[in-house]
Amino acid sequence: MTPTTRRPRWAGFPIAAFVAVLMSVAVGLGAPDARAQVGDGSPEAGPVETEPGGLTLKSRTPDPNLTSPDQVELYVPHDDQVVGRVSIPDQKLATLVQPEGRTWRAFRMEGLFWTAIGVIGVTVLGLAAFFLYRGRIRISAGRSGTWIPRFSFWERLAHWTAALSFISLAITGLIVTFGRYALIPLIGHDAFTATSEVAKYVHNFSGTPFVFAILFMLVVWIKDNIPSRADWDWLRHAGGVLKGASYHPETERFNAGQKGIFWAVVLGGLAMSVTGYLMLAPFAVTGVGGMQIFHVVHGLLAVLLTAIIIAHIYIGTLGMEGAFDAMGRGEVDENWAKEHHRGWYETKRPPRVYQPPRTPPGEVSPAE
Amino acid sequence: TEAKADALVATEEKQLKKGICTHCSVGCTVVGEIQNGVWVQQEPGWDSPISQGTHCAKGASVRELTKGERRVKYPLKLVDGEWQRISWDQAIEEVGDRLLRIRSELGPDSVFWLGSAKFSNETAYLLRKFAAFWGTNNVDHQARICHSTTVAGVANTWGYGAMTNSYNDIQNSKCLVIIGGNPAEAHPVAMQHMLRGKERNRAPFIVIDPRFTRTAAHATEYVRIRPGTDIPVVWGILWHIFENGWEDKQYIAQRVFGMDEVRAEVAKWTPDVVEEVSGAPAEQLRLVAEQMAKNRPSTLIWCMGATQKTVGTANVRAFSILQLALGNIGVQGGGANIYRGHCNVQGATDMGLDVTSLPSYYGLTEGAWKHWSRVWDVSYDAMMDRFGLADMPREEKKKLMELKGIPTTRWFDGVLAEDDELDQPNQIRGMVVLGHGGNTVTRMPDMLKGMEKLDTLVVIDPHPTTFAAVRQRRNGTYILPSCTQFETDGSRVCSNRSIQWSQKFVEPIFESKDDYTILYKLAVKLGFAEDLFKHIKVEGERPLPEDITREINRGALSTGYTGSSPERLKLHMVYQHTFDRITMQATSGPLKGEYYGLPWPCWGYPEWRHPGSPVLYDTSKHVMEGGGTFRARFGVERDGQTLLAEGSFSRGSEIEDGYPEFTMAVLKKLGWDRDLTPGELAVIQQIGGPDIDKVSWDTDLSLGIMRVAIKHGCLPYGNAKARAVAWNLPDPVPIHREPIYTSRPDLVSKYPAIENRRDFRLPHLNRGVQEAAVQADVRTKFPFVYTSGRLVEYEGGGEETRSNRWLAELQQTMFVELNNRDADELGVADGDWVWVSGPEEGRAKVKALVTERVGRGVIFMPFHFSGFWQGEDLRSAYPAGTDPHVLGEPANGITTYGYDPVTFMQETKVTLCRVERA
Amino acid sequence: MARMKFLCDSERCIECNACVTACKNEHEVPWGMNRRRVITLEDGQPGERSVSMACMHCTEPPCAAVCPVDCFYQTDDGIVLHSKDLCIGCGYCFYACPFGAPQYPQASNFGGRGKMDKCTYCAGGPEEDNSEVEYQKYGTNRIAEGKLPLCAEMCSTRSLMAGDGDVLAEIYKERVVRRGYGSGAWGWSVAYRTDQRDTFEPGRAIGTT
Amino acid sequence: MSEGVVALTEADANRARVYMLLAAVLAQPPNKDLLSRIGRLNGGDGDLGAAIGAVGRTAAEADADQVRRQFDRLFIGLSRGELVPYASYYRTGFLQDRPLIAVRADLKRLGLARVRSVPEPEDHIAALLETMAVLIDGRFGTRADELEQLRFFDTHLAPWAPRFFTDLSAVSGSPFYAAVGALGSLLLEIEAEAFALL
Ligand SMILES: Nc1nc2c(c(=O)[nH]1)N[C@H]1C(S)=C(S)[C@@H](COP(=O)(O)OP(=O)(O)OC[C@H]3O[C@@H](n4cnc5c(=O)[nH]c(N)nc54)[C@H](O)[C@@H]3O)O[C@H]1N2
Ligand SMILES: Nc1nc2c(c(=O)[nH]1)N[C@H]1C(S)=C(S)[C@@H](COP(=O)(O)OP(=O)(O)OC[C@H]3O[C@@H](n4cnc5c(=O)[nH]c(N)nc54)[C@H](O)[C@@H]3O)O[C@H]1N2
Ligand code: HEM
Ligand code: HEM
Ligand code: SF4
Ligand code: SF4
Ligand code: SF4
Ligand code: SF4
Ligand code: SF4
Ligand SMILES: [Mo]
Repeated sequence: MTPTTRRPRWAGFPIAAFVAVLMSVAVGLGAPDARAQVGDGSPEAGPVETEPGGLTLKSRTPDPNLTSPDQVELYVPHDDQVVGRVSIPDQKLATLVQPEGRTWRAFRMEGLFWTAIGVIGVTVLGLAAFFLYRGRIRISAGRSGTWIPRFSFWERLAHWTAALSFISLAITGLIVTFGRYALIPLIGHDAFTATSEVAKYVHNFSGTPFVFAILFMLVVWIKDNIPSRADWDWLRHAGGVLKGASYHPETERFNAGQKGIFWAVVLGGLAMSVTGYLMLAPFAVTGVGGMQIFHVVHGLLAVLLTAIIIAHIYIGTLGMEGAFDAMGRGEVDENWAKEHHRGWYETKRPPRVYQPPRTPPGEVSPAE
Repeated sequence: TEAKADALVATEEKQLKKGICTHCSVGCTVVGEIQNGVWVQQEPGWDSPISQGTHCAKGASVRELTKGERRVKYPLKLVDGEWQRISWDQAIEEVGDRLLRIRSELGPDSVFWLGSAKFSNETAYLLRKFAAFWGTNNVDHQARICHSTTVAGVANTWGYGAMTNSYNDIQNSKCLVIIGGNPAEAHPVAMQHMLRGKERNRAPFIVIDPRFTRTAAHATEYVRIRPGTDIPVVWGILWHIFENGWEDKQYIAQRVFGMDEVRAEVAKWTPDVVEEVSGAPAEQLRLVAEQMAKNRPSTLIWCMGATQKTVGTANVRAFSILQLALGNIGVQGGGANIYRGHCNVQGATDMGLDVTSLPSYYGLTEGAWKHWSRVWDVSYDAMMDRFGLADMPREEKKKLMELKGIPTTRWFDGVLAEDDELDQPNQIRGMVVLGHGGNTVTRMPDMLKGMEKLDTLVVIDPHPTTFAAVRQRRNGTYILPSCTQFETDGSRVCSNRSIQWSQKFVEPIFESKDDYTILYKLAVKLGFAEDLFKHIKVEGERPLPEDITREINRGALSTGYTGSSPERLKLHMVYQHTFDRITMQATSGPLKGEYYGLPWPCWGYPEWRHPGSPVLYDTSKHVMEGGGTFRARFGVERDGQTLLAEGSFSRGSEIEDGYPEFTMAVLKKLGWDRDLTPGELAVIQQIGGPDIDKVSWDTDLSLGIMRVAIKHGCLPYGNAKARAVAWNLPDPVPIHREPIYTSRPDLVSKYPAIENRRDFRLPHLNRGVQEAAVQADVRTKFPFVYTSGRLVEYEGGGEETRSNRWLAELQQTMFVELNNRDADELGVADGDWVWVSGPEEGRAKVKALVTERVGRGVIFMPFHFSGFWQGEDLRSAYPAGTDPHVLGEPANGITTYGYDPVTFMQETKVTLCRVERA
Repeated sequence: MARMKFLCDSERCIECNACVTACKNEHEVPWGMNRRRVITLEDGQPGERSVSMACMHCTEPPCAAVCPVDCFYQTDDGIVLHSKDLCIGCGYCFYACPFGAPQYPQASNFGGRGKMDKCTYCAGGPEEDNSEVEYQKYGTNRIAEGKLPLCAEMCSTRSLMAGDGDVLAEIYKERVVRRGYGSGAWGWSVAYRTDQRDTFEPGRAIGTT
Repeated sequence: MSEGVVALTEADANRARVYMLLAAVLAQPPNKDLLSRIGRLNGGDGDLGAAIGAVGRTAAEADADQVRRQFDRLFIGLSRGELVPYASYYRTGFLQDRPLIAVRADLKRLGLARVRSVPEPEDHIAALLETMAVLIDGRFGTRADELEQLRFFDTHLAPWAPRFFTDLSAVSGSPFYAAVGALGSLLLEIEAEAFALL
């Protein structure tokens, strides 16, 4: 009575499955048909016995006890994926019931929605609170007026490419995610379709510059982003940005926070790209289940990255005096450099004759 | 939904047309909505008692036939390998000249006329008549490769070569046995009635087939057998029936001749022997026997798994005998429900489009020719003169006139044969094909050789068939665009003998013409149009189908076509809704009491309003209510035993016992000749000349003898016993014979193929080929049993259906079904390419469909494909845009030698092959 | 008001594909788009069953729930339709649909996969009933003509049924009782039942559709 | 020529001539005589002139038998040619579909009908082009006004004929028909622009 049922193909931890998919793609591309090694396939192996026989098909034999319509089962739950055979080439359609859709829909409609609101909301609120608490982090020593080159033209170009494309990706992505609730009531269906149509184009085409930019950043900045002991120090002092902190932990070109952003952007961005591109070619490598997983990964990472980047933007603009110059003009004020990237500053600053004694690091921060 | 908006173009007038699906013998009604000559929509034909609005994929797609862009639209001629458009006049001139040249040089028998089961009765009849006027019996159609063995088998058993009951009547069955048929794919709408029967009666549903088919999926009992062992299986079932005394003893005593000889043969087939030979589990066959015996009436359904065999006729005979033993023939819910093939294979067979007969099974005897000469109003001598070479003596001509022609299964042997192999003046050099595919006969490699050697090939078809795409030919080939049945009108007979009149939906597209017109034009060119259409009105160039029907009604007495008329048939289509959906009898309206489509025999003149015969040989009804008895065709006694029924007769018969068929002599003996009117007597005298006693009911064109017999409640064809022993057949009692290429060579010595013989103008070498195969140990090199058959979406050679994008989309690759374990052993996965090679040179590259449908050691291939040849994709050989959507290897590239001795039916269902990874 | 549903009696379905072809014919659905298809479970084995599947016109349809542009609507008869003018071809409805009903003309997502197409229950779309535009976008509107879906009307064995859900359920139950076996109405619990745990409750949290 | 009240302008007469030229060579392969007459066309100024010139040139270079073979290959084929020049086919993928119903309805309204000996349905490109010519120059009676022309053009040609001519202009192996295709494309473009001004 039970129909063909199979365990959901993508049961288990989504990310694990996602990795498995990636692996299988690789194998599929490179490895020869694994079956080639099985058996010698020789048709000369000798005569095969024809094998007749008989079957009594119980499932189609009347049940004499069934007498009343009330006994008829109408709603038979099919919890698992049900897969059969279709004669048409589209093998996706061989799936009769796809229960994963349920989970996915829950994710899409509730999970992603609330995660996005939650994570992004918490981030924004957190930043706001932080701003209220800490205010703008000033260059404690004030501006020195001396500019120290920090990012080359190419680095800035890559960054801004990434930045712009990311923002457009995020906004367009958010339009697709939230537009139905946020925009349709405002602008109506037709206008929103037009908007999201554009959003989709923009989203689909912004991905590529984004990928190139982060690949570039990966190449030029990777050496500065290898975790080191200094990061530990920086982390212990929470980056020295808490209110009243005057102590600026020892850092290299990038501090641990920035390294975090870098890796988040690079790794997250690549994951976004992979999943994104796979969504651009639906079903090229996997079925509905796999597509759902890509979508989930893409959506969640999008939320996470958006939150991270919001924080990043905050620090790069409002949150810290002098930071924007690094990406804006490519140069930073010497004092800013000293305060925030001392280790790096040491390698960059003009040679000095005299080096003043170093204040030993104090556990207690004296009030200003 | 209050204001109903119609889906059609609002401003234009809408016409509703009713026609019949052109694909299979179920005969589903197609309703077309036509606007401005365009078939815009297809609606369900709710009123049809047969299909009740339903279709299968093919029927649901027929609108495409008039709209698809891949049809032949203009007459074409092959010039140095390139198709050139020519005008109709040029085409007819050139074709005619070429045929006339062959005729004068080599004789009329050197042209082979191949007709179709897809066109109307009227076309089939006209083509048969046409061939007679051309002067040959080399005229055939698909029934040869389809149900010829059924016709031979059942006609030799009880009289008529037809399905006894109807699809609808299966709803009355208490037990359904399907052997060698897969109606779920081949007759899907019949499954409607079968499943209803199964459900209503909680009837056992038994499928006996080497494959677990879509039909088997609905079975309660599925018996898997080794292909080609049906006789052992049926004898095995009968063994249990006799063993347990389940047979209907009274029925046998009254209505069956020679059952004891069958008992003797059956006794040899003990359960263990049956299991050893066929693989059918002994216990299961006992169960099948018991279910059949205890749930009567049980119906037996068969199709190509039984007929397309070197033992086809014997199979059919065995099945018939099983039903006779159980008393299931001539009763509602019982019967031999033989599912015919094409949409008009029954009708075309009835019309004698066949190498062995004139219309209505009169045969080729002098009497038959004289009868039809009278109907055609031409002199017998003039007809005879048309045969043979001009300078032949009369006797030679007469001999050819009465000699069975070369059948379509072997036309290429007629091309390739040496002079001394052939019983006709010369080899075949010209071939005219109307509505027949080229990839559907076995031994395609040989077929291609024959094709190459033909001087002239004319294809008259709505689609460019495989014949037209053969690369071996570069000249001397013509395609004349015929239209489909939706662009002309006429009647067609479905499996249950109901005759349905199909309307013209739209005008023939482009320059296509209907077959009537084409045959007329050709007849004019060939010089016998005047005689051919003597009593058929020709409007412009189009002979009126109604007039052809009337001629059929006049001449086809033996099958009782006399009672139907175009008017009656058309009325049936109009009043479809008044017929009961199980009995098929009209319950109200002007046709009250008649059976749908006047299933033949429908006696007398139309004015008699005979209702048609829903169930053949049904003694529970009066002859005027469609009742019947077994037909007395084989004399009155044999070996001192009577062949006439004993104590059994149809209701209301004044003779309460068996009686022979009615002739003047019989009438006189009964004193009933007094009932003849002077007018009738005059006709009889004219026909009989000096010896009027010999005038029989079926040659009496006055219908007087028939009328008198029926007046006394008797069947004009007599009341006899069915024959369990048919002494005129090679195997009077069916015996098992191993397939030519058998997977059990060890059984050959015990069950050898039939001895070499000659027939149909050719040698017949089953025994020789089988012995050679055993000696060469073919079985070791070709370890798989090969069988072939149908897919629901495609039809026949597939040229129409593979060009139909709605259907083609559903089956895009040719495949071979391969059992999971065999596939594992070969290292083949589902979807892999494999080579399938046959023992006689052919091979095919196809995709493996790994499945449990087939048992181990058996493979199955659908035969609807072409366009690949021995591994090569010929798509590029088609002119751009003309290739059917889907191409694939023809299954008949692999099939091998083997013919039924009675009809030369081809063996498509059992041979050997090898499967290798490609 | 009738609640239109489909019921495929898998004990009757013989995979004849009439339903599929009827749909193609009626709406001239292009090659590669399968508003309906037939799936055979346990092919070639004793439990073999075929089921004809198209859009089930779910109660609280998941496709509608996930559509980012909210282009679905449900008629009073419960028929789930959508506007091709609004659709942006994102493909989400296919991911969400438990039955794989939505179809797309293109495989790629650059510029979208084209307007989604699916079974309309032969009820057309938002345009004027049986206008030329409606026909071109959605096929004929048989419902407006007072007819039922052609796929069900032409089903060879009356396996596929369309019409008011209660009536279908009754016919089905009667059949099962008469013949003594049946494996349930395929997809019903997933598509229609609202009081079971495996029911979709789209947009519960957000409260739309 | 027209008996209409308004005299036929030279411009309109020329439009009609181009339509007729296209119709003539698309309805059936031009015979020797027609081909040589076309071969003498040299077009004149402007894009249209150049396109006509190209047709003339390719016609002069071709011989009638060749062109017939090309025509057969392009439009006749075995079961179809490389191109299927029917409105229904281009618009629905099938021959004889709804667009043909509409064409027939309009022809009926306009009092026009297919000659019995022509086997092709009325939505053949040549038939539609010829109808345009008839509407413009009124050779079968009163001329149709521009709105009527526009209506016919918009409902029966505009939705598909440009695509057809683009396909035709891209065919290989027939310079003549490729040039015909280019001319057709251009004509329709010009017409569409002109109608847009109405
Ligand atoms: N879709 C579709 N329908 C059709 C047609 C078509 O081409 N396509 N053609 C029509 C025509 S012309 C015909 S004749 C009918 C044919 O209709 P069917 O005869 O029902 O169809 P087949 O598939 O040829 O064969 C039926 C079965 O015979 C089985 N078989 C093979 N060998 C043996 C054997 O030795 N013994 C037994 N018992 N069974 C065996 C096969 O496994 C197969 O399942 O269908 C008609 N209907
Ligand atoms: N291996 C293998 N081979 C087989 C079989 C098998 O089971 N296995 N089955 C056999 C059987 S049973 C059969 S019946 C044959 C079927 O084989 P064919 O009869 O050769 O196949 P069809 O494709 O049905 O051919 C019918 C042709 O008629 C044309 N046609 C349709 N309507 C008309 C009309 O009105 N007029 C004219 N002039 N033409 C028309 C169609 O376009 C088509 O080309 O195949 C046989 N071959
Ligand atoms: C308007 C928005 C943005 C501003 C104002 C901004 C500003 C900055 C600044 C000032 C720096 C240099 C910090 C330093 O000197 O160390 C920087 C670095 C960087 N930015 Fe941005 N940024 C923006 C958006 C983005 C976005 C969208 C991304 C990624 C997708 C991104 C990725 C990075 C990375 C990887 C670095 C180097 C590591 C780091 O310094 O954190 N930025 N950004
Ligand atoms: C290479 C990079 C990327 C590619 C190719 C890509 C592609 C896609 C695609 C194909 C979709 C499906 C939706 C649609 O069709 O419109 C999508 C959705 C989305 N993407 Fe991206 N994307 C990329 C990067 C990003 C990034 C960096 C973000 C960042 C925030 C992002 C956020 C989203 C969001 C929020 C959605 C919507 C999810 C939903 O509605 O459920 N994407 N993306
Ligand atoms: S092919 Fe046979 S079963 Fe199918 S619709 Fe046609 S007549 Fe009916
Ligand atoms: S979820 Fe799928 S089946 Fe349900 S209404 Fe939407 S498209 Fe149809
Ligand atoms: S594909 Fe269209 S209908 Fe489906 S969810 Fe996306 S926008 Fe909505
Ligand atoms: S209801 Fe209409 S649109 Fe839906 S599958 Fe059936 S025929 Fe197609
Ligand atoms: S038409 Fe009916 S029997 Fe045939 S496949 Fe469809 S649902 Fe099944
Ligand atoms: Mo057949």
